[in-house]
Amino acid sequence: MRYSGFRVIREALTGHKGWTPAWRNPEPQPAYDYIIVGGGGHGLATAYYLAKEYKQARIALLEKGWIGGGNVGRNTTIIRSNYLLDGNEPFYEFSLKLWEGLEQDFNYNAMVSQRGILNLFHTDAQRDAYTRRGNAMIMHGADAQLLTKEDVRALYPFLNFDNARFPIKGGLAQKRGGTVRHDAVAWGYARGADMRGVDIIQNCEVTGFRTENGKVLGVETSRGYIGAKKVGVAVAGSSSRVMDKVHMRLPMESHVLQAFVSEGLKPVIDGVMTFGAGHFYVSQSDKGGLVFGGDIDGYNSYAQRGNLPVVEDVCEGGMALMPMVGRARLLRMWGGIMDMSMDGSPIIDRTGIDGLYFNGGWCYGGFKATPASGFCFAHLLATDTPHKTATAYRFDRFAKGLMIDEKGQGAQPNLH
Amino acid sequence: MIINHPLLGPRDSQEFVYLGDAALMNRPDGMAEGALAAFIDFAYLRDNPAGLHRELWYHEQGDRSWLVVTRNTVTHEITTVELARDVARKAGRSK
Amino acid sequence: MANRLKALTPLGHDAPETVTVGPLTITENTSFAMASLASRLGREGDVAKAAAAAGIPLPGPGMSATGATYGAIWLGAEQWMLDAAFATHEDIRAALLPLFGDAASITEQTDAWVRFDLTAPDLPALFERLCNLDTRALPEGGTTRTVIEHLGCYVVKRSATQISVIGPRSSAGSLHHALITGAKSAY
Amino acid sequence: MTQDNRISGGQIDRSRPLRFTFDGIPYTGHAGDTLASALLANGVKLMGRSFKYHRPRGVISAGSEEPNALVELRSGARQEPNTRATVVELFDGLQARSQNAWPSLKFDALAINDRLNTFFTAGFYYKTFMWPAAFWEKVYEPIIRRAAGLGSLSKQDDPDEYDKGFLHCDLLIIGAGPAGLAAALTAGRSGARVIVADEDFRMGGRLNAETFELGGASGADWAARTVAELASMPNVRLLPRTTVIGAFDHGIYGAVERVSDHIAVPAAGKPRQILWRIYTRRAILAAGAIERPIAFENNDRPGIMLAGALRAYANRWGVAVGKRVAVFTNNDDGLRTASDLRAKGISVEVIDSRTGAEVIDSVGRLGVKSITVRDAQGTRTIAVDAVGVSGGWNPNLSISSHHRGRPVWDDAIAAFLPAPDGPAGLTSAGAAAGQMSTHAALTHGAAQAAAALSDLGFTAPAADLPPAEDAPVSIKPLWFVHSGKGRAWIDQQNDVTVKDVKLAHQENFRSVEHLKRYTTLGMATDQGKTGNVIGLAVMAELTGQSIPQTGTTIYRPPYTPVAMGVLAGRSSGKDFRPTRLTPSHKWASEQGAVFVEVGMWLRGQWFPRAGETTWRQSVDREVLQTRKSAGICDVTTLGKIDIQGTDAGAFLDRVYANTFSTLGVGKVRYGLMLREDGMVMDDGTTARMGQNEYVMTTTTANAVPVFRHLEYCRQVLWPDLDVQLISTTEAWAQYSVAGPNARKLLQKLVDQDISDAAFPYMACGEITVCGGLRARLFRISFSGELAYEIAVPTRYGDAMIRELVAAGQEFDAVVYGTEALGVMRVEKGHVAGNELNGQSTALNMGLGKMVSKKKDAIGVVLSQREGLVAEGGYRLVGVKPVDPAKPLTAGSHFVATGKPATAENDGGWLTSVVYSPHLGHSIALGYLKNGDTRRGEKLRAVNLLAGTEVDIEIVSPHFIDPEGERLRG
Repeated sequence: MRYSGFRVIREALTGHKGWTPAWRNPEPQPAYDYIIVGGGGHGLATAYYLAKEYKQARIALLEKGWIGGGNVGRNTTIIRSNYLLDGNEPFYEFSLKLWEGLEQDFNYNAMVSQRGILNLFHTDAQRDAYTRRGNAMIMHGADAQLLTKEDVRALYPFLNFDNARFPIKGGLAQKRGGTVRHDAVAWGYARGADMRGVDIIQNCEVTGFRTENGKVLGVETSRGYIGAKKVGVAVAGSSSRVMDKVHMRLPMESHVLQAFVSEGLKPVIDGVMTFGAGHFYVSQSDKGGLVFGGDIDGYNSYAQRGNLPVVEDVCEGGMALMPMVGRARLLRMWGGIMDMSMDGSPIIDRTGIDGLYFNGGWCYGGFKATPASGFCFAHLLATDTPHKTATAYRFDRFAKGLMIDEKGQGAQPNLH
Repeated sequence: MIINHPLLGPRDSQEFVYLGDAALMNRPDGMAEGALAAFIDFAYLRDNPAGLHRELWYHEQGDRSWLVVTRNTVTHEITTVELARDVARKAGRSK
Repeated sequence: MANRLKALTPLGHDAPETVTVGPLTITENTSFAMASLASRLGREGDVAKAAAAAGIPLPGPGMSATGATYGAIWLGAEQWMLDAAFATHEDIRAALLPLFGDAASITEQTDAWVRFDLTAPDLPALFERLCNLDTRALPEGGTTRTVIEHLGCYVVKRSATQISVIGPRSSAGSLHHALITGAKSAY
Repeated sequence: MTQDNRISGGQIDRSRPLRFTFDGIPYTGHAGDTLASALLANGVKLMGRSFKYHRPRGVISAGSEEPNALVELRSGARQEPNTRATVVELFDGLQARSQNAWPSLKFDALAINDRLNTFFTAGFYYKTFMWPAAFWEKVYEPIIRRAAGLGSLSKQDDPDEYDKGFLHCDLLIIGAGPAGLAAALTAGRSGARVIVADEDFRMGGRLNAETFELGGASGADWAARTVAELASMPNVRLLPRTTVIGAFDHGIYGAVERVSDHIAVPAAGKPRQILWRIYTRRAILAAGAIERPIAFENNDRPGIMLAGALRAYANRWGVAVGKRVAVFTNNDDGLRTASDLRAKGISVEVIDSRTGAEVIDSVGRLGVKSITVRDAQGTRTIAVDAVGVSGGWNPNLSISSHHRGRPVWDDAIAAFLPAPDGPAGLTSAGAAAGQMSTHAALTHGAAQAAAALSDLGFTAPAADLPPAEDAPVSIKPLWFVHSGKGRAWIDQQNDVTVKDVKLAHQENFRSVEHLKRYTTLGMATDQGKTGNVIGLAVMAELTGQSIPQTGTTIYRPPYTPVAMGVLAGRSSGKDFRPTRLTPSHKWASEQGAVFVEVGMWLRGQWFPRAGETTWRQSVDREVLQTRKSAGICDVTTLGKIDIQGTDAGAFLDRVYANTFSTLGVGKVRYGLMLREDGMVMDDGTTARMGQNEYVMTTTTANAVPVFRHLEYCRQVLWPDLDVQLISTTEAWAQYSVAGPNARKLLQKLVDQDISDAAFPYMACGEITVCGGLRARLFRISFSGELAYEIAVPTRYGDAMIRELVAAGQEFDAVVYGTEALGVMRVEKGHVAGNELNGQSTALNMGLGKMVSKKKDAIGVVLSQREGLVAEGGYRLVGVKPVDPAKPLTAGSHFVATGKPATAENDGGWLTSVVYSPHLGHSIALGYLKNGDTRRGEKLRAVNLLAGTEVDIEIVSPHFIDPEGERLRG
């Protein structure tokens, strides 16, 4: 079924009887050409692009719970391509371009909203680093602007300009950055994949991999064995758990990242903003909630919940940046499990097992990467070669000393 | 979270800085054969278990001791806390 | 010390400052010299002997103690902060070195810290707003380092009505401000 | 206006009238009122509009679960959006306004949405607004955003203060209703440290809202007496107006005490609210139960409310919401409302679904006027002005599921009970645990407290609890009324109706999480406290499963929304973080120095003199005069670590890439510290003050991480090295004295001979100054000049800067700030923060030769990986503009002449740029691919952000005195 304004009107006038399921609930087949493990944003996007762009068939996506229940359903919805390093920027710019055409592509309004992202700076050194980054972005075909303090004031007059411990000196802006209705991304990809024949199988947990002579044969699941020619794993925070089933140790740790939303408020913040002297970033959703977050809790965790110190740290940042939010109320907080890699950058690569592919290490930046991650993983699965924007995302980069360390923090995941 | 410091008793985890897996104490010998491969494994690969995890915490705002904390990464329950120096010695680390 | 220079207190004045907020008195105390004492590896016994001979108390974890000349705070494993009257022990390290010889590492710390002595009938009412330390349950002499307004500070419970806060000297002003605003809120 | 709906009784103080306004209209209430009860007393039923359809709404509850009656409270900078009228304690002068309505609450233009509701079903927006593509952001979304949100922020700085604190107890009791009070009595008498927190300003919970007696006294009186007894116990702390917002790990609970929200303005120095972190050994959740409605068509009209709320307003606040009331119930508790109201002379008609009767519709745009009832006799209309609805009570289990434990279903009360796998140490008591009668709540509260105390080793005496009603729960579940085509609301604030759930089911959004996200059920400010279970029940019926099979609803913190201000506490404005002042700060302030934030430090950035109008004039003067004669700079902020022990030298050999054990006593060496991954972590000088005694300096930024790293190396990696560490950063005031006259200047103050022979380059030692003051002297240079750093005890730092300045007068010495410091270090080619970016190796910095491969030091092995030592990597270079008049900009990228500025041609970037007054043009350091082989090459420095590019030449990074003659002078 194609969605459109006309369809909405027609259904409204006929009692909404014609709407069909957004995706089917098929029973698993005995075997597929491709199995995608993980029904989060990246897995769903992979299945979608595998079917749509790479014209592959006999694809199943296995999800242990309900689709979209991982980080695509619990993030702060930001999209941007304001990366510094050569290994990253082309990929994230590719992702941003995919976002820009996504809704027409998968016929679902995910509310891609390019209202701009602004990274504030408070020191000359930060300004220099942002200048380097902004130039790198433009050289890679992205957009960037360096704003003065007065430019920032014109945009957001209510920020703390006059009583700040760390005064705002300006910001790096990317106008094409913005936000997307996160759940809708999962549903749009799911619906698009389903329409192209992908079997989305929920409540189907992969419990093991069957291999023979270093080649994958299929997966053991809570709903029985399913054969596959190729298996792609895209399970984010569960990466180490899943890959442990083939005794692979990964260059990553799982950490909890909390995110927050306030009660609904009349519009005050148009775009996305990050504080440069503390851990706080914020945007305002179309429903009016301030959606904000900060740093990860900092310890290994699979608990999908965090603790108060980070909540307080984030709100301290919020108050330091915009003292008006003292009287806004935090409505809800949640935690997601981040696959924090050793250099803060992801991996989309083959594994030591033939036919088994891995996608992970997204840290807390996986949401914005969703389209390109799916596209590039589909490319790898279908062609056995890395997509041209994802050539750096290899396992062996650590052995070779080719880390992609945007923050320069080294092999300590909780600092990325 | 509360870490039951072996010397100071229960202390809030806010006073601590987290490093990671306690395997980080098993630093290879940099002068040995095959040091490069050993260091790559040491520095970059992690078990990252969902369950019991032995990990290094530093009491930065307290007595500046490094601790080995055994904590469940699913429930956050902490079962053992030891001074890292004692653990390291037991593991054969010396000079 | 013989020289022509004038010292400033941590708060930046010629003389220590005293502030009263309701029932609370906050006094900047500059009358102590301080040095850290750390036992050299394997010399713990020698350090204990030397300390005992000199009448220097070496309290256990989480505690402080006062002797005739020297007081001590436990800092960490085999490490203490010793103090003595500034008037008589301005060069405290020089005084300590002969006592411990090569059994200990001794480092002057007098000027690394600001010490505020707080006196009030109900100090826990203030400290529960300052730090995560159960000052009601803390015994007399109980001492620990903890965080007050983002600053690592030693809190020394000298009696039910007197607690010292020893914080980083460069942030003396910020710490003082935190104590005063906390007191205005609590009392 | 008069309080027409006020009736007798209740716990309000009629001797204390309070004036307030709602939408500008003045009213009066009484002390003890909430804003909701006072408005209802004044006959005001219409209090708000719903989110999507802008339906007129009134209050439905008497507590924090309220979804509808949200107002903007107060005015000006204290304006407080989305405040639930049901929990606002009335004070004199209170101002409240309705929100989400324009032009007025009674006539709201966007109520047009309600007429168009058939188009605005769940998820409709996902299916449309896609064409043309550009229209989403330009047309559709702006319209949607304008309509979004509920109340508004003032856009002014919050003027109030907030506190945070820590409390410690053996037992925390959450809720002071019958179960909580019984638990508190039991625990209080055992001697345990007890905290009782209740969100209400009057403790007692439902006891304040009911008419039944406890041992002959009214519930409210018993509660008041019990609270008084608890207050007299020194081991019990009562926290009224305090909401426990969440259960965190290891028995830590967050709670918000509203200290000043019940007065117009907080008293001077007092906070508006306090965030308490409560450290508990055990906790009891005694938060009672929350009534849920039954969904029927048009069940959202003002005047239709929860039956328990209706009688709470009558019993506690003396307010008759209506004069002709209907009660629609599926359980016995609803009948209590009928009997209580009838006892107050109000006419009540009961529609008990257990007899087959149902309310199927209502009428009344701004307030209910009539309901339609269907029973065995057929359908009839009853004129009413208020309706109480009871669909049963849900244990208020929110906090028990904060650790993601799954609540379990109990058929007996047709509701979920707290999860057995809730937060460790937390148990539930009373109605929160499904013990619904007053008697059960009292005895269960006491028993749960006794059990918790026994775990902790306390002996709890048996509580003397009064006899109380013990009626069984009699309920026959009815979740929603099956009737015509109209809408029956489940989530009133977000306008989620039974139809929406049906559509979600039809489109396969059947898992609870999909249902919630697709329809927005339970996502409003009330987090679905009254509606979630009904939504589940509708989905259960559609899927043919039971409610627990369909799913459970778990809650996340906070229990109710929390002001962000209180979560920040005092860490806002200038107090966001502490400030560290250098020893020369007082003197510098007197000079009118310009300060800059460097981490927590404030450092002098430059020191303007009379007549200087731009910062460059001051900085150029400071640089030139230092190089010409002498300059003084406060460098106290550099980290200083005292390292002692017989293995101190060996230790330094392992933490530095270069060798230190060979350093002679009285000498200083520059050290390069690597991270284990081979990148440069920090640099600085380390001085050997004695055989077993070193003083390490770190960069200002890395003082803390380096100390932590050294402790890690000492305790974890090499536990048997004899090394002791302590920071001395704050103990010494340290000044750099640089320039050709530095020695002459210092010799005036230093008591010993510091001639080149006596104190050569890279010497260090203990000296005295100014007639005997102990000090340390280091002959090191960051500027490239003949230079020293002199350290005195910090208390003399102020005097020392004055001495240095005075001694410098004859040389026209200057004091220079961080800007001049930066200029001189770039001129000299020293790396600093912008080069020490965590992404660079020693090789990148041109310091590869310092990395000794003869010993096992941190980072050496991994620094030799192929990708890090390959040809073509970044190397530090110096940069100068071909045209000296052209300024350079840090962050510009190197691009070959004639090539477009694209990623393929990106050769690296300018890390640090300064204007060199010595050379008379901009100079820069940069990382350039293959830079060590490209000296003399001409390139462009491109800054696309500014649209500028400058032709540059690659030169040595040592712009001044490359042979180091000056510093050895």
